[in-house]
Amino acid sequence: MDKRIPNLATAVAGIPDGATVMIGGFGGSGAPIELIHALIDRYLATGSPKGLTIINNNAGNGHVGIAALIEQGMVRKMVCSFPRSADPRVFTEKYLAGEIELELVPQGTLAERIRAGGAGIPAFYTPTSYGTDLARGKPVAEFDGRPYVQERWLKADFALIKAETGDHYGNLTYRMAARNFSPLMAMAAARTIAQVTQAVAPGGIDPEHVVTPGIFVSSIVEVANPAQEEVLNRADAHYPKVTA
Amino acid sequence: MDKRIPNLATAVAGIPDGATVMIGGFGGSGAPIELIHALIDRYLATGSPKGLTIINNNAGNGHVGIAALIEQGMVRKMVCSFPRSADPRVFTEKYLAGEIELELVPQGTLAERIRAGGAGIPAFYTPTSYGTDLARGKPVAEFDGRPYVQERWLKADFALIKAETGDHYGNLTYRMAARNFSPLMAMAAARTIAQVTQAVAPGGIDPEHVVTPGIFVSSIVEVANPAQEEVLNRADAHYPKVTA
Amino acid sequence: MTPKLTNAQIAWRAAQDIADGAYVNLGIGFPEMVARFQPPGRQAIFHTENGILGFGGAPEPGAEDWDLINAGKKAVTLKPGTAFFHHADSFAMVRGGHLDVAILGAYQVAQNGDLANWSTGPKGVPAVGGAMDLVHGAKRVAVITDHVTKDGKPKLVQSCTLPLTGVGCVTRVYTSLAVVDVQDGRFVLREKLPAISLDDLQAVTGARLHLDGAVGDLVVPEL
Amino acid sequence: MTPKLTNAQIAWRAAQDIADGAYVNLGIGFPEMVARFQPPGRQAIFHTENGILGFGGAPEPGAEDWDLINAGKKAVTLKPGTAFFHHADSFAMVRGGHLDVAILGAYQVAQNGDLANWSTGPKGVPAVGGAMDLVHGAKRVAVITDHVTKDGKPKLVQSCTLPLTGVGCVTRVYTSLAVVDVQDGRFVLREKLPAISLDDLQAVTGARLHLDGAVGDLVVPEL
Repeated sequence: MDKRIPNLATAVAGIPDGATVMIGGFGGSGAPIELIHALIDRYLATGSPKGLTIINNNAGNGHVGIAALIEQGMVRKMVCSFPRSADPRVFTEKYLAGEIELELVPQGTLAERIRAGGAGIPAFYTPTSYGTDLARGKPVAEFDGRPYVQERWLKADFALIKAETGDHYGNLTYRMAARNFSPLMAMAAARTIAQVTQAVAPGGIDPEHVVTPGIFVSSIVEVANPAQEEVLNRADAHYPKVTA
Repeated sequence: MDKRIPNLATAVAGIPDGATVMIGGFGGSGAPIELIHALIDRYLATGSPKGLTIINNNAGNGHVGIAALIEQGMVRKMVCSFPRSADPRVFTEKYLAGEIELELVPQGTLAERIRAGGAGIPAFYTPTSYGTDLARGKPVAEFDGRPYVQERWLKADFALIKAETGDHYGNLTYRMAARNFSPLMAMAAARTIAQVTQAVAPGGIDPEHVVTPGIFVSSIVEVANPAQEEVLNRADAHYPKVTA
Repeated sequence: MTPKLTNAQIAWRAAQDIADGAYVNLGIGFPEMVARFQPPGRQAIFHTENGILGFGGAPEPGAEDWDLINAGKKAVTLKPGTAFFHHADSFAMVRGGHLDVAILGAYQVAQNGDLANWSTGPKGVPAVGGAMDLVHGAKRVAVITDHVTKDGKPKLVQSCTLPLTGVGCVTRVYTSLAVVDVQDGRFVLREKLPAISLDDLQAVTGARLHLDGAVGDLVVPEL
Repeated sequence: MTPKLTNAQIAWRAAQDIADGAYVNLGIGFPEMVARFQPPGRQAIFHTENGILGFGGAPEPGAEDWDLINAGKKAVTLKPGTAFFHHADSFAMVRGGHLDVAILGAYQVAQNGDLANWSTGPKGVPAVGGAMDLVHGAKRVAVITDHVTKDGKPKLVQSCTLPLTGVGCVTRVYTSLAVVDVQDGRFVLREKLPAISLDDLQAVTGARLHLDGAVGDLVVPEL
């Protein structure tokens, strides 16, 4: 029982065309940059994977990570709460040109739908979005005199997440607000691949401090000095690197 | 902002007759024995609170804690998954005599209903109990070709829980499997009272290790050497003490 | 030119209504400014959607840790008693009624409490974030806003014409001219700038302002 | 007297089907015994409803920590890699399909996979625990049981007469006489004790045993 994968290329090798992929991160924190870039490397080398559905709070920032995935044309559809961005314009342009699909979901509903997917809850009711355009077509029911909207679970074929410490069984901890959606996505994907800043032997994480128990994690790959998306974007990084 | 209460009597003073009270613990682990006994002390001194609805996985073990509450006649109704017990017989006898009401809920559904109460989800669907006696009268719906039972949230007026470390803002950690239902109950009750083995100043708990954020906790009371229910029961303890 | 409050002054006024010990979520952008004006001796605990409770203000420039940000992607700091948690727990706090106050911006607020603050129509890329969640659950949902739009149209209206964020959710509006409660489907004027007359205020308001007792003077410090 | 396996032998047989690296929940009581018979070289990770993953066996008598127990309230031990979590996360693992195997006891199993294992009828205090949750979600739901009741009645039946725990949930039954799969609404015999004839086995089984290829010999060690 050792879930370590020796390198990033191997970690993402099994993701096929058309897969639904949850990717951790909120704004610039928690994005598994190295896993995403490994996916881009594979696409540039082999033409695959493409036609992906990506689930993330945003639709990419700058020109790295998810933004770079979209720029490469690997993404067919985004599921997110806040896809608007001044930079890059690529999602905006593709969306307005009808080249990329968008499912817009309120942020708390997105989180809860993902948790529901992981917890075996096929549907739940929430007050969020009642009476708005985002509730259109969804069943509505009243409980204790208040109206609620029915929402469905959200699952994925893969989750790519970034964690701080991971043991060989896949138990994970996170770093500050980089936690965000990742523990939920780990539950909701058929296969969860975590890049960890530090891989440790079982026993290296206090059982009280485990945030994601290993049962939710398929494999871990150590990336000892991970890039931070916001830091990359402030340095105007592009992936793949723009050669001058 | 200091949620410390100086003593147990003050901590439970506000619980009225007829209140719905969630009590943490599973079997002998995690029961807030001192808080429960403070409630019994108040009842013996004042005749109140009585007519309580108690939500816990079990219906008491031995002759302390919830079992003692029931023995005193303070409980009108139990909501639990496993109320059967060889000792005490008091719940069994009162139940068979029609003197105490029982709402039997599968354990995972109980946990999820409590979480739903805390998370503002009035209803959800679960495969659990479909086609069984415990689904009787509940709405059923099919999702992706599978049948599910609709369950409602569960809330309470008060939660009484036992935590390991608590800071003055109410941030809590737990001890091993004594965690069980307590973090959920803290979310689902209008007022949550936590007895903590160690009260510390804010900053005394690593922000990464907080299990229950203080927003879910109304007050904490330090009980430095808490009794463990299983240990009490193995010593055949009774509350109040039986005088020989 | 009509006198009106600056954004900082609106934020200051809203901050005066936040009780000691309150759990508060401030919407991204303008509402974040409210945190600066907590009255002395009162301590609010701030919540951000991306999983932090009890964080502190902005760090010194250059000292940012970009894993420690708020929902507006601005760097924040740790304080003793901060807690981290994941997004589902974060929105359990929101949706489950655990926040005392949420303060948001607005395009329009209707007299029944309907709020429009996420979309100006079908153009461009729609983006909603946590706004639709925040308007449900918090015990008080307050709006801070200019009293009128940039081209002088009322933002307090009979019914919203822009896409709704939530139905009947707003309880109080702090504007550049007044403090208005939403009560039983009506706007009730609580305070107004002393320099503006009731008639002039009504003229720039899109729905009837009702009175319920005395109207206070909206007095704020120079900021 | 008909030969039959002891409980330990039934548990041993069930343990042989647990793959290396499997996540396993063992029902309280008899099923807990399965943990003792993990084949050498294979490592299963055990889950208990009350919030522990990857715990170890019983501690030395006197060394118990009663905050470290399984769902059967028996003391367990820590192992490197253990994790604690709350009850909602624990049942997310169960209901969400994250367990590879759940092994439970039974009063009755029907040929369509229905299970009755929580109530013998309306007498006494009803108690269900986590049984109704466990039968949903685990990739394989196996039952270990004596082949017949104490008074000799079949436990493998056409349809359950006792209150159901779950509908169509059981995939394999390990009994004191045989290993039987539930497949397309029928019992399919996979293994039987060499000492019992097919006719004799059918005679103590309440529903037709179908064959699908060769029937293996159910051979277990003395334990």
